[in-house]
Amino acid sequence: MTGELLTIKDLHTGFRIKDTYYDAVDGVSITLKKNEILAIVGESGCGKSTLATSIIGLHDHNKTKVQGEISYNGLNLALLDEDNFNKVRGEEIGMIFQDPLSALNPLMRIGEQIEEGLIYHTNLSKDAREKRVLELLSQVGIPKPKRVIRQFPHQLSGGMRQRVIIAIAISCKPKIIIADEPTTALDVTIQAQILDLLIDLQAETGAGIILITHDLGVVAEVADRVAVMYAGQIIEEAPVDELFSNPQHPYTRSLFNSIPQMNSEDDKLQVIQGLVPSLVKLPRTGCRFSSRIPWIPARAHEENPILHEISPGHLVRCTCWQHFHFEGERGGSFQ
Amino acid sequence: MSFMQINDLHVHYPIRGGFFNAVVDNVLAVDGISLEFEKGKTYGLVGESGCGKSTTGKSIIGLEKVTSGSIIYEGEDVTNKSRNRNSSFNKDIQMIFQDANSSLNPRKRVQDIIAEPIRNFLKLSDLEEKRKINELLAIVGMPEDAKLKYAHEFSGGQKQRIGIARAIATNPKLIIADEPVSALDLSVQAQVLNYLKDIQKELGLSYLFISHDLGVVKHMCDHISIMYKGRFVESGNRQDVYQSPQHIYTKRLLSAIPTIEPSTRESRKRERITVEQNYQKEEYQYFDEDGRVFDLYSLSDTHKVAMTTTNKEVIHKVAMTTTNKEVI
Amino acid sequence: MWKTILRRVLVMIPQLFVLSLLIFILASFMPGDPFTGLITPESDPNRLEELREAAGFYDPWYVQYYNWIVNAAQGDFGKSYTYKIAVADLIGDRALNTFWLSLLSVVLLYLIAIPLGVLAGRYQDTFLDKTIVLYSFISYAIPTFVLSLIFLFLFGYQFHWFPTTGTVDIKYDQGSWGYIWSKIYHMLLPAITYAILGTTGVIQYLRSEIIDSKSMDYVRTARSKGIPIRKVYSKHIFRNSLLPIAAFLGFTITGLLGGSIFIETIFGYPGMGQLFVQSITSRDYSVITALVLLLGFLTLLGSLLSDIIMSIVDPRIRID
Amino acid sequence: ACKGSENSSEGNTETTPKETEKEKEEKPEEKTEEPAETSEFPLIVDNEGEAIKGGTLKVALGTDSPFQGIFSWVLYEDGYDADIMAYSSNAIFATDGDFLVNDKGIATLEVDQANNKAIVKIREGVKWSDGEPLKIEDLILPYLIIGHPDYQGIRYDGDFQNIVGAVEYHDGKADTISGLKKIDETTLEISFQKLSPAIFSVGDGLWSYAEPNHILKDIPIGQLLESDAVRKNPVTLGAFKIDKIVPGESVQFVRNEHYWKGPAKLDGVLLKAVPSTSIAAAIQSGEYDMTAGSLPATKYPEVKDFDNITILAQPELSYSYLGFKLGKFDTVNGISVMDPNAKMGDVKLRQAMGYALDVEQVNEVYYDNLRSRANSLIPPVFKSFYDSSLKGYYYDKDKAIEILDGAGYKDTDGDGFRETPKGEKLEIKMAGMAGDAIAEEMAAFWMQNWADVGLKVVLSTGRLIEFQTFYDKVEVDDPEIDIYMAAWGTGTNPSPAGLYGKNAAFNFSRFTTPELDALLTAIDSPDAFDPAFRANAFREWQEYMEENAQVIPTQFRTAIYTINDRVKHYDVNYDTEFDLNEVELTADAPAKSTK
Amino acid sequence: MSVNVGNVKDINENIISSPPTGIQVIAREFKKDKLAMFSLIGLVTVILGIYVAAFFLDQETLMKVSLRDKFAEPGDKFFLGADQGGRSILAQLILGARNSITIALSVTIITGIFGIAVGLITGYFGGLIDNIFMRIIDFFITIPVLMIIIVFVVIIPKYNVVTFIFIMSAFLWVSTARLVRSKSLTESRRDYVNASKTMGTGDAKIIFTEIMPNISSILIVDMTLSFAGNVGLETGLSYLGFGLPQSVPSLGTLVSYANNPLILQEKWWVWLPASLLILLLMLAINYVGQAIRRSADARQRLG
Ligand SMILES: Nc1ncnc2c1ncn2[C@@H]1O[C@H](COP(=O)(O)OP(=O)(O)OP(=O)(O)O)[C@@H](O)[C@H]1O
Ligand SMILES: Nc1ncnc2c1ncn2[C@@H]1O[C@H](COP(=O)(O)OP(=O)(O)OP(=O)(O)O)[C@@H](O)[C@H]1O
Ligand SMILES: [Mg+2]
Ligand SMILES: [Mg+2]
Repeated sequence: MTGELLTIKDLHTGFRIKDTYYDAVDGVSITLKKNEILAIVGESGCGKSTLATSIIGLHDHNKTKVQGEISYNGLNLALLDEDNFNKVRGEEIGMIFQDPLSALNPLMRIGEQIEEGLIYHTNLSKDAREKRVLELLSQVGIPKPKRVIRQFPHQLSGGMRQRVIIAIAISCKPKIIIADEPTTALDVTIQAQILDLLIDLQAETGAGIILITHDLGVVAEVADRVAVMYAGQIIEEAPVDELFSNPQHPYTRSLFNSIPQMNSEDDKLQVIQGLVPSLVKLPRTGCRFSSRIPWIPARAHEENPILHEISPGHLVRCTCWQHFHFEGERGGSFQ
Repeated sequence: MSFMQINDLHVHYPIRGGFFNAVVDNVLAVDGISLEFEKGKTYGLVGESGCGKSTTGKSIIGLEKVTSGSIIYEGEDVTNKSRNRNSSFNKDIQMIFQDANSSLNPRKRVQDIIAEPIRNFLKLSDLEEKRKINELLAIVGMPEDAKLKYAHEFSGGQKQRIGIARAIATNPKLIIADEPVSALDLSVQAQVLNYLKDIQKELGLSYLFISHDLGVVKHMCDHISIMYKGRFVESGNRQDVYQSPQHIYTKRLLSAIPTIEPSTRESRKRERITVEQNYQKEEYQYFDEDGRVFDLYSLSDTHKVAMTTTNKEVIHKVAMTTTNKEVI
Repeated sequence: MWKTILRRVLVMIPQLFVLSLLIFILASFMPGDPFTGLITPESDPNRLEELREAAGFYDPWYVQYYNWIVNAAQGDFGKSYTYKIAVADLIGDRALNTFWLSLLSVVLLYLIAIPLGVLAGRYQDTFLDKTIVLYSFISYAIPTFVLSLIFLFLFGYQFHWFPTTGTVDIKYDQGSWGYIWSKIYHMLLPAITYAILGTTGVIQYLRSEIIDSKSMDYVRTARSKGIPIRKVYSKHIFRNSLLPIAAFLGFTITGLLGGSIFIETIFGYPGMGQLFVQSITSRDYSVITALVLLLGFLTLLGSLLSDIIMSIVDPRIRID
Repeated sequence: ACKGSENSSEGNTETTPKETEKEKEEKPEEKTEEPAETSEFPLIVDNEGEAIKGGTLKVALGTDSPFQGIFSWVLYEDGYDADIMAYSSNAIFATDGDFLVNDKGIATLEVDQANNKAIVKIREGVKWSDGEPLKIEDLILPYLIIGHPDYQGIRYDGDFQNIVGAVEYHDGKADTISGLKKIDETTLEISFQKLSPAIFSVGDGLWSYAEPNHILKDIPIGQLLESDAVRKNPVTLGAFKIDKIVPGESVQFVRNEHYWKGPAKLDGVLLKAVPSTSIAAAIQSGEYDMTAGSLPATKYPEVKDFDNITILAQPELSYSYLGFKLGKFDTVNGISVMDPNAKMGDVKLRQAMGYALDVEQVNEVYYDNLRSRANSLIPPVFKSFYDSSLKGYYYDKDKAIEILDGAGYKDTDGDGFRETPKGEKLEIKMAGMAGDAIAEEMAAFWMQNWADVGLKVVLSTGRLIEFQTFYDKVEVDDPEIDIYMAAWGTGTNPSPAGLYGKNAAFNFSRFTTPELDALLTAIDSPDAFDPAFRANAFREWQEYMEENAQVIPTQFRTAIYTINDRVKHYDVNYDTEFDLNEVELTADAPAKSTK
Repeated sequence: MSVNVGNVKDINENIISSPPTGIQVIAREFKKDKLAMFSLIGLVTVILGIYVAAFFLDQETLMKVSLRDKFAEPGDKFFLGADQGGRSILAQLILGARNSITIALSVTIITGIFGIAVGLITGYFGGLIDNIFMRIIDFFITIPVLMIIIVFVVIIPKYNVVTFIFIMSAFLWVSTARLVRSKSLTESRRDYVNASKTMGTGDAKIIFTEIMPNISSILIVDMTLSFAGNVGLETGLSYLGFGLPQSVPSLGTLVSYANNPLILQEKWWVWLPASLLILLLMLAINYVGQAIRRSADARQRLG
């Protein structure tokens, strides 16, 4: 496909714990296209942030091992050294972080912090850089940008700070933006504004956005395509409409059922039994979700679950989806 | 009949400064709210961060000093009463905290955590105490062997359930739940919410359910109050608030909630923008010069909304005439 | 800001008042007095009594205190019994000596400690880090006077690298460049010793600050901008880690002033610490009282200075 | 006593007990043979080599605190200042080996015993260091300063009041001291209330220094102490004059071209304060030619091996002693009152304690015999007064035991310590002075010595007492103190009246008897102008003191001086006429020790 | 509202089964850090050894001076030589270490107890109590401690180990109190304290059974460091001549012999062993303290 910006193939990212590496991202393959917002959802600890930091190379090299292929523009980012990565980072890939309170250097003025990336990735003059900073600030919807560039982070509200962080991420017009839970720390009204801003920005710049979140509502608002992660793997991937109207993997379906629906008067919410296994105890073979749906017989699972394309663009891991039913309900029959 | 009333509650935090570190100003964290609790009902408190939700909850249970207003429990004024083991109020009002992690003493075993209120409020023998603990663990769906573990050995949801077990140990009438699920993942959140509902049914509890997630509140609550800068802008039952929001702030809040229907996102965005524009335009009518919310007036038995500049005058006139009449 | 400073200064007054009362009472409990030191078979005991009487040593302590505080409030701290000059003049010179010594020590201390702390923090848990930490522990553990004496004998008397006593070479005229250099040169050895002994705190603090800063979110943000790692260190990590230390400057200086007793005694450097020990032995009450007060005042000033620096370097803290 | 030669009273951690005398002006005649050990050290040094022209003598002042810098003989209090002023001395009298004024100085003394008058005549042509001639007014001025109501020093004392008219002047009733009379441009007559033989060693109120009237006359007495004329550029009569001062640290002297004995050969003297801990290293590394004043005896082991110096030694005018508290001072009447029941009241006990002390071993081990066992309360330097025939108390353990046994001190309860003859427990509390580098060891050793003869001695307050506190306690007859170890400097006038008389506040033992008072009076009586009478009076007194043992002398002291090998000639003899203007150097820099 | 609470911690918590800041964590930290382990074992052995050995030594006889043995070199008669008074250095080293450690330990414990109590109470209650104590602490901060201690040493008539300990303690509790207060302040705002309050647990119980155990690591670190500091202070005061009397052996007195250049240069056996002992003690304490500190801070933990 021509629109592909970023192709990740069989990515493994492992953390060293007591001298062994445990993969927090365990064989993820996914592509990001131009003009697209790709949402990655999943529970806490499933490896979303690890995936993001692997792409942008911000992991701790002493404790982390990244294997596989992250190809961007003919480069395998997974093999890039620090210096070369710095040419990609910021310039080609921008990142937006979760916590706007701590993601800005408290001792630097807003203007400086935005300008920093420009110094290294452009050869704009000082004046030109300042113009660009002002432009960026108004682009992300900050009123009175002239004043804001002289202010310090603590003088801004959470929403404003998140906008500044977005401005930093897009300062060099990157082709890819990775947003790791950009709105989790914000109030709903502000969240809505920030999400709208992201959509507008994308429409303008045509960048591909990877949006990491655990909030399906957010996904529904902005994403074009969704990948659902569980225990380091992608277990389902589909265009957003398809996924929301036709979720297939037992995990995805359970998630949907556990949302307190705005308009459902249901007394009971669906609960997923058991716990997300910790990184060290993660089963490395078989269907990783099987322990949490024990009523589905083992033979319904694949031995080495792979992603099956069940309709164009809709991928589901493991065959268990075909036999899944909620506990207590009657399920489909085995073929 | 309500068993507890909160009348015109104010909680102010002093801001110190100036020459001898004197109190120069106050943060009006809670600025005149009233609430009534009935048996077996859940009361929701929603609002943006910093609007005073937690302060409300904490001052009701006595963790914050009430500046003015009163808390009447079963006819008795319990405002700012120092907490002690013997008062029935203290036994009957319990709390679940937002951060399950920090609300459990990391140095204590689960059984000691749960036993704390039992030892303080109920005079039980060791055996009875043990039985009670087992019983409580069973109610929140935890295995018995959890007793000997430490809090950090549990997942977030389990921790929250331990917190719940502790809160219900003394058979309270009201539990103040301060964002009990906002730190939890979806599926775990579902678990906890289910337990809360089950227990309520079983024990006939009331909840003051504090949250910023309108979806959760809607799922849980019978009566909902929307809070803004220490005051209520609107309160009513589920229907009132979600179907016919009156105050501009409520409308804005509702419009901002994402739904899980991707197909409607375009229209919702448009709607959101209109609401926002309206908000910018009409804001002044809903708040006084200091940005303070006006007093509430009743739309129906259940539904109360903060006044606007226009209807404030109307009502004021009405009040004037009625009092005048009486005088005459 | 000026208001806050003014307020802090005003709050100091009662504190210093209590301190002065305390030290005054303590001093009056000290056995002996400045005239005991004049006992010789040739001295006339009656004359000593007369002098004691005249100095007011037989008044009740509160009368003495009243007289003292009234004068002190007007800037007159009495006369040194040993040096026969106004306490203010005596201490003024010594305090200045100590101040310059402390200042030079602080400069050297930071020159040594900052690179070491930064390296240790940046290369955490490496051999380099461990060596630096070991060094810092040793410099903490070694008794001040042992190191001082060794340095003095080695670099002073053995190698003749540094002058061994005094503050300045007599051959220079006051105010000339040679004079200034000579002063610095005389301070150098004690200052180096002092600096080496004092580095522990700064190294440890800086090291853990840097380790903390490294994992801060804003560092991640900075790195995500794609700027070179050395820039990330210099503009984000170092700067943010150094600021709290810069803010400690006030405290550090007063800390050094207070700890100057050992160094000054060993290096024969006429400063406050040495004066104090000497005044204690000669029961020079007026000097003892004034010195304790001065140091108390400087401590307060140091903490005020620290707060001011803090509010200047850290935009989050504003004193208004 | 001679007030001009004030002893060192600095209260610091200096290692010699504080009341030790530091005498330097007087360099009298031939030295005594006793004690023998001192003779191992020379008094004079001559070094080989061609003298260089000029040169600067480098002097280290061993002190742990900056010197005070009061360069005036009437005002200074600190011995270090005296050490410094020695290089630019204002003394007008010269004295002989018995510390008696002779005619070798600027001024001569004539005593008119019958009329209680002294006549002081000055040489003609003597000039101050600024070229102004020395006048009689310059001799009168110091009296007017000391007697002045604004004068705050200690020299306005009983002796001074002996001058006719001094009290009236001090009380403001007179404009001047009536007893001082300028006879002519070179003669001053001084009238005293009474005279004693001490007048010959510049006692009885006679003052031995001149002050430059032409400089000081315009400065109010109350402000003298702060004046530049005292602190910065004093005008002097000595071989050198002060050129430059870094306060508290160093002094640079240059040759006084107007010196009456002729200009010095050296260009000048550079004196620096050096901490006592590093003084030995400083001497070793050749930074200095000598020390100002003597080197503490405890430093001797540190310097004895250096091969760049010659060590000179000179007996000190002081003695250490063991005192016994036998009464209290009645402050109302100003007299000592003996307590018949005093714990140390038994003279046998006191004597035994004296014999029990192995001072000899301490002297040998710690002082390299720079201190010797004292047999008398008069240092041997005072050849005519010192009674060398006295046996004194020497180490004899058996004798001590014998005396104690005989006096009825027996160990009745078997704890190893003797009880009193009445059978009561005997615990003797000793006050010792802290400060000396070996004070602790010595105190411990003394107590062991006594324990060896069965006496239990413990430290008052449980530890050695620091100088100020020590005298504070001893002075007020603290009940915690039964015995005390201290030292006295005698000054040049060894008259003991001020230390052992009935109404002497410094009679710390509080021992007093009519016999003693009679003996003391005899020493200073008009009869004593007869040297033989006086010598005899001293002798009798010494014997009486030995007998009663209320104070037992323990050590005589020797002062040592280290002179660098480049100093051509130096002399610490009391009686030769060596003067600083003769000093020459043989090299540009002091020699270094190879050890 | 963060969903993700300390990833690294999660891992730890799932592996072990003990309170996350308890003794076990400290123990684990020591197992990981060989140097700290070695230091701890060394420290315990040395201290125990010193106390046991000192128990069998008789201070009075050992402190008997024997002039002829002045500065005897290490050898047969005296294993580590003798000092100026001809007393065995080895015996003095043992007794001195015992005395110094006892002093430092007593001061640490006294200041610890007082400082911790004050800090906990003021931090927990806040308000008026806090205000009063903060004023007192503010005042103490103005006091130049070293100087005042010296003044006290001069004043106290009966000056011995006990009074020395009390003088030092009187001025050294402040920093502990300050530290504990700030920790107690943050800890008191944590929800488990609130929870205990709402459940009717008494204030004293909350302070001492809930808050204190939770800041125990910091307390231990503070105590180890103040122990090290107190050893240093004792040594320094002895050097200046305001420490213990020489007849009471202490490390400080031994080291202060170095003040005499002759001893410093030629009689190394007098001062060097004590200096080395101090050095090693301090090093060990610091390494132990460092390990404990790491265990209190999840970010820096090794294991
Ligand atoms: N630096 C690290 N060292 C060791 N393990 C780590 C590290 N960072 C993360 N992990 C583990 O890797 C797994 C994936 O973590 P990650 O942060 O990617 O999850 P996430 O999906 O982003 O969760 P959240 O929604 O909470 O942010 C988790 O089990 C986590 O505990
Ligand atoms: N101890 C305090 N001192 C001063 N101000 C306080 C204190 N506690 C809370 N406040 C202020 O009171 C206001 C209400 O705080 P509160 O914690 O009740 O808000 P909230 O609605 O619970 O917010 P959140 O959703 O963030 O929990 C806030 O502005 C807060 O800054
Ligand atoms: Mg994450
Ligand atoms: Mg809250």
